[in-house]
Amino acid sequence: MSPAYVLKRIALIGYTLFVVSLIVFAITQILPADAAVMLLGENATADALAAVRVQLGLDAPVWLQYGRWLIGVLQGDFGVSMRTGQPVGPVLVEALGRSLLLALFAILLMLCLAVPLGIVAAIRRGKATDLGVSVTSYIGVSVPEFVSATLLILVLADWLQWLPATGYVPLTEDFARGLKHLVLPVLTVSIILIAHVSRMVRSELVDVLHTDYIRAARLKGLSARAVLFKHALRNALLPTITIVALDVGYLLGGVIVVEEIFALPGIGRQLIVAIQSRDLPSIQAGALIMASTYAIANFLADMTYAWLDKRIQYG
Amino acid sequence: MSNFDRRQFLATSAALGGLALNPFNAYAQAAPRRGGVLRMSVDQAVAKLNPLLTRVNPEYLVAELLYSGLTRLKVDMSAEPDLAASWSSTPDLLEWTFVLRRGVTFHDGSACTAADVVATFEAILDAKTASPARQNVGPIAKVRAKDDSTVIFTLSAPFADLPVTIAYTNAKIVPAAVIKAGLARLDREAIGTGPFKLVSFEPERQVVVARNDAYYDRARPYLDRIQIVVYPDSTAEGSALISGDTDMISTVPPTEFARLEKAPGVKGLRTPSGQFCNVNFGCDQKPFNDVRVRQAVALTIDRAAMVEFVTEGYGTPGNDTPLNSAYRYYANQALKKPDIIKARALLAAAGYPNGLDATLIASDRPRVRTQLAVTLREMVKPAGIRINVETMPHATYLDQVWKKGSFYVGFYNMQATADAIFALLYTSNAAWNETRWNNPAFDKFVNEARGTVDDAKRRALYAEAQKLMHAEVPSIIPVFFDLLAAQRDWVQGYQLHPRGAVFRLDHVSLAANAPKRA
Amino acid sequence: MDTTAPILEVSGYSLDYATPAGFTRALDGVSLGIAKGEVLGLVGESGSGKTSLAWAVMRYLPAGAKESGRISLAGKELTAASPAEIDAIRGRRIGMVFQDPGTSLNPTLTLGEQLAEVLVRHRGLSRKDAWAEGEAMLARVGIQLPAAMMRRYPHEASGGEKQRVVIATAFACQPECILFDEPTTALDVITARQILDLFAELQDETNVASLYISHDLAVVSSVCNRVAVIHRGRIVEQGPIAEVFAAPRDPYTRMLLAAVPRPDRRVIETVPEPRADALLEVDKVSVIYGRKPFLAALLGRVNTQFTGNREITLAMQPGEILGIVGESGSGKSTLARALTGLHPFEGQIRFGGRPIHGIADMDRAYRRDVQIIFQNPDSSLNPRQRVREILSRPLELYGEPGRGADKAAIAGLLEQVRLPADFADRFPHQLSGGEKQRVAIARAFASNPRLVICDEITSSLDVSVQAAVVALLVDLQQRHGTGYLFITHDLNLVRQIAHRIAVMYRGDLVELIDVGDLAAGARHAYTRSLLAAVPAPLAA
Amino acid sequence: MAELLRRMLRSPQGALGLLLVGLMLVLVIVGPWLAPYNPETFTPLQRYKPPSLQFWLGTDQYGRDILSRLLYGARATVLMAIIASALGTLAGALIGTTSAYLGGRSDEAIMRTIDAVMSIPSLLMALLIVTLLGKSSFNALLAIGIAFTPGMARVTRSVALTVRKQDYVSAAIARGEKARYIVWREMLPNVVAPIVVEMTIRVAFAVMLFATLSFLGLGAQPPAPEWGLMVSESRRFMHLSPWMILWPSLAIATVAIGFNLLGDGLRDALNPRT
Repeated sequence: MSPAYVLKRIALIGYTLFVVSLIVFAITQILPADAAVMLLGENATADALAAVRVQLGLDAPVWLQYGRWLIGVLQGDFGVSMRTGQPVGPVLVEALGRSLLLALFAILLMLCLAVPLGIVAAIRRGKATDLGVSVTSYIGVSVPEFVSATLLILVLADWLQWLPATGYVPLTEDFARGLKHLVLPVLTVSIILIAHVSRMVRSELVDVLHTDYIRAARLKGLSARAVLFKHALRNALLPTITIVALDVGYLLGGVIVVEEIFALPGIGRQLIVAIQSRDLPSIQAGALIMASTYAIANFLADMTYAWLDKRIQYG
Repeated sequence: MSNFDRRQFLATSAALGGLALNPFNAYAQAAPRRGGVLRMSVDQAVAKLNPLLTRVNPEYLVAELLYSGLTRLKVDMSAEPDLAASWSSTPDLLEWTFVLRRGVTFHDGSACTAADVVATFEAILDAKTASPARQNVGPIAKVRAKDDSTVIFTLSAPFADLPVTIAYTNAKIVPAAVIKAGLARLDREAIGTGPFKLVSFEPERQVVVARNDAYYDRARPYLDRIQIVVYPDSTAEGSALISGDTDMISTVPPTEFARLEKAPGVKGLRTPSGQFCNVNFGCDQKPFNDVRVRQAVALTIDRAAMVEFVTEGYGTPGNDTPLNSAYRYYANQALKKPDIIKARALLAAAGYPNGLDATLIASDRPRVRTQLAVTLREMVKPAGIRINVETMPHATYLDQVWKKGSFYVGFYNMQATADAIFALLYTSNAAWNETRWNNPAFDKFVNEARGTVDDAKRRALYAEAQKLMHAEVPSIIPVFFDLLAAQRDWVQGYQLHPRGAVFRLDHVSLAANAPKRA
Repeated sequence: MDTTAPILEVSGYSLDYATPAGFTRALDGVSLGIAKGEVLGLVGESGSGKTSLAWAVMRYLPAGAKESGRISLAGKELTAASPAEIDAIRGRRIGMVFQDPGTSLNPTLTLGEQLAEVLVRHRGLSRKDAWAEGEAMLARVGIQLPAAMMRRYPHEASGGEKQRVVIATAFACQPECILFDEPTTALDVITARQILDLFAELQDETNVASLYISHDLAVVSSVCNRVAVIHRGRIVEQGPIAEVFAAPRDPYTRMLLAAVPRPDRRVIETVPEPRADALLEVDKVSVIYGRKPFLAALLGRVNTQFTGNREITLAMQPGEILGIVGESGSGKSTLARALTGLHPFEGQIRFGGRPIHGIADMDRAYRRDVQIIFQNPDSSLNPRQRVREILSRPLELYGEPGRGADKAAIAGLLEQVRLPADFADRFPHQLSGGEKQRVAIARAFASNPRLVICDEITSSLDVSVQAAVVALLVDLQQRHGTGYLFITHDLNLVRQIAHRIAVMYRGDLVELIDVGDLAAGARHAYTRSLLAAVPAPLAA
Repeated sequence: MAELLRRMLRSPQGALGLLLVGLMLVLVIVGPWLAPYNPETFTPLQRYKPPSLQFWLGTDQYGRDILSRLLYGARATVLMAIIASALGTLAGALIGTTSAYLGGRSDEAIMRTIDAVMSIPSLLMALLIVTLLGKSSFNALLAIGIAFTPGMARVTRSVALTVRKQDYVSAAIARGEKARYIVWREMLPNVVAPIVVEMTIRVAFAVMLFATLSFLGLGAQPPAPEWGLMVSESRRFMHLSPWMILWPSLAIATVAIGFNLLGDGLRDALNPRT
């Protein structure tokens, strides 16, 4: 993997964010809500509104507004929330932190469960275990988060009273309580991931097990475990890396719903609130941050892949 | 309180001023336990911290903890002293004098004097501040400080309710210095005279306040801290209370109430209130500019069923006037019964022999707006009215429909006085003239009433006003909601306030069996 | 050659695979034996069951395979052996060399690792010793810098090197028996030759009993002592090479032998009369692959360009068959693509005197006159079109209007390639490889072209089928006087059919020589090494 | 086609998928006629009823028959999802094939941009678009269609590229066929199959996205009997009557599973290796 390749990928991230910023800004520009009204509320008088518009630079031509906004963003200034009057940047970054924590736990859980499941299903292909795994995974990928979340709350929080229903406590504030509050959200988001990835691992592994080199390894008289762990897994798991990265996008989507239900003040919840209250700066910043998270995740995945996969000459 | 004259009135208020020290408390019990942390959940984010600009109940709640007004509302909707120790007015009700407590200080240590009160009210009355209080504190023409502890309000019209209206949720006193420096500062911090001080403020998550030891009342507040946590999902909010994760829920939706009541260790709180949903007609646009059409729609509604559908029974039928028994000047009139034949006739007379189509707009918050719309849609069907329900985000609604639309659902807290609600929504010069009904006769009744001290006369005038609304239906008010809340049984001294926007948490204390919280 | 008790003995062995349609017979009463130091060639066409036999010996059979008969290794009955025993035998006592080293090596493990692991497993060496031993093995199989090779990954080694590593692995534990499954098919002629030589050496040295599976009789004749001819799962004939090839008893064997291309058996007699106006003149044609440098630079790429053809110049007479030979990557096909406008080129082509400077100049007339047939009919026939549509297109384009719909015309085309008319309604996947290629040929001839470019059109076919197709081509050439640009890697074949031969090497045309002169001795070094590499044609 | 069907039925996924999806489509077509009650009429005395002979699946908060609502809702839900996916597929296919056909730098540019757009999670994308267009089932449909476009474009392109490399395309070019013929007759038929597979699987995703949008209050609006909306509405009554949330959730899951299975079944059936 040549530095040139890395540079190229980084440049691509830049381009990505540029495009996203354009889209997001365009959308927020046409949103059916007057920013000034949002800010001042229903009691604002015409002159007050006018004053605010000038103050917000809403009177300037769109491209100029975009330019100003972009420059601001580049300097890390995402503007001021129209709901709270607080600067958007720090709030969202903090929120992102919480979401990433959620995502991180979810991915860890996923890796711990999905990979073994996939392997078992693949080597027991066609057997009951395989069937069991694939049935569950089919169900897993087919239940929307808000449904699974609701059921989890109903059972684990209301009936069994094992876990707090919702709410968020920073780990720094009270670690034990913080973790307890994270369990349900993490479970909810990881279900679909686990289901999806385990299926991927299975099919990848099944394919690999059909390759000539695996046959060759067997015919060299290597033990079954050596064939599986040394020869097959490595090749089967490589593509999974990319899949996991792509799932990050899905994860971020799921996070929106999950945070809404579990009152987890992460980036997703911020976005929902921002969208509902037409808080344009927050929407713009939120979407941009989410997109960059996704872009970076994929970047890292590609890097890992390039680093692990000896075949491809990245030049 | 029949035959109520001014002397008596002044006497009472003075007395109340004295009373203020031993707290008004529903269950007369032994001295409340001091200390403890109360965790209360609210269903909406606390976006605005600036007390002059707060707009939703959770924000009012926080503002009330951090700031004080001149007066505050008791559970019976009468005014009790807050910063003002006592008050009086000239016979013509055109000039009101409020005497402030002495030695009250803001959270930053500076003294709270008449100057601050004047500055605050000037800010409120300044259109640029865009404070909802502007149209709700009464017809104040001028505010001036007679001395450090005396404020004089000069009114543009005789007004008897000033002590009550001045307790308006947004009429909180803030330091003159801050106003001069720019109110923006109050978006992030709180400098008030309230019973609590701001500790932390995270709009989407929680607001934490701690006891203000410099509070003018030595006894209150009892709690060390209050954590106000945001739960956007009501089901989850309920579960949190049941699991003991929270101590109180500020507002419980009817659908959750039954479950919470059943839960062990949880007490459901319920109080009848003047809070209502109204279906507003644009009285200046076809087809609803024709009174017969409005009456027809009103006649299709089975109000008892509506109470069931919309409030799960936790409510009372409305009669198309904003007043119900919770209001002092409520005039009881025959409850409208559904009468489809008559409705059809009226429609035909109005030129809609085969019914009409209309789009009813309901914002998505609170949800009950949509519920009402959907229910109405079904109820008007037999009369040949085909309603298409259109829901939209609250923000869009405020921007595009509210005060402009011709057929949409509104939602209002109970106001402190009849005048307040009339002047807020239905008079020609109403702050939020939703219906553009602009009925001179109605205006006349209301205006006359606000300048009348004689209770009987006043009651009569308001009765006339209500009769008029009942007949002309500028907006349909099919149900009033009982306010619902819930608390763990270790929470003491909390009384659900019918106003909906008033909480008085400084009266709340925690029993010994309450969970210890950091 | 000593004829002690055979190391590997298969007797009365039959094998059936389970398919949704029931059992299908793969092997039928196969009996053969291989003695120490002996090399038995197993010859058969695709689907004859030769590989099945290899799997059976390796005890690598799919679930539900039904077998009967015996397979024994030095008296040890394999069909009865337990999985554990099999694991101990595989790689230890029976080695195997696979067809394509490209796919039989794990891309994510170093070559050394894949060699050493066998030594660790079967000879209980420590990793360190195994590694050292591995290096020695690599040195033995003729790899320069074995230490470096050990550390390389498959994609970093050439096909020949990889196959050497695979062979080293097979011999690593000095097995008593080794199965070679078409070990040179995937390799270029010269590399193949070297591998074959290596095989011969090791064979003599280790005296291992080898089963050499191949479809190439020439190869078999050059490396084996005895040969067994397998057809539809049956061994139809078996015996010493000399006997079987000299006096085949079984008709199938005879047919096979007849089909093997032999330079001394010309299939084409006519010689194009040299005319002034050549049919095709290629003048300094170069083809460059890869994107333009500046964009590459922009994207931080090293210059990704490489030259497919470098200033190729040649001319063809009408009705001439010009053979083009060269190993893969020598630029044969690139030239074909350039000539058919599939890839832009620099330089000039003159066709029937008309100059053509680029794809733009390839007008309708040129398209009609120059047709191409591709190597693999599976991909050159659209799987979702019936033969009728496939054949009707050129008629539509170049016949008189409406002929595309003309049943008779299509039947005629099919008849021309000796296919029944009712094939018109079939889809490609309903045809055999040979039949598909015939359809492709029919399509090419539909527009009565003057030049047909045959790009390795027989290399994916079995010998017998290949012979038939070649015969067909010759026949068509006689009939239409079409000129062929006959691209192939099979020197024997091209010497059979072509008038002149162009030898290409790494994008250059190194030599253009008359077939007759080839025997006399080629001038260019590469041509000579090529000739040397080709397994000696069967003795008549 | 018959061949394909046979292959599908051979694999358990294919068979089950066909069954479920077939069933759903039947409901979509005849659902309203099967419904025992009017899905909109309120019955004040029949609210929150558990399943009974009278109301097989019980009634909801307004005393509406849940079964009838599900039957009517099938259209709103399944059809919408299918149309949305089809929309996205069509747009994506267009962009993808164009990009593949143009090749070179324009291809590079298009694909980079597609990647960029894809970095906005589809749910977020849909959210933004719906908020922009205003909330309604139709807009949700558009939103999902748009959100799917980039992904489909990617798939189509890669498929188109592999087909483009096939010799029969080369043959056509060498034969001097017009671009139109090559794209329509030679390439498209071979591109369609894998895209159909992808689309089928997307339908499952679309169903869930729809439900999620409705749940967030941005999809179908009451009193529509759209399943996702039913779930989100009944969440509030979860404790009064679990049935209300159970049935629509099940319905959504079933459809999603059905299309997932069908998609995989199709893939296997179209893939010669298996």
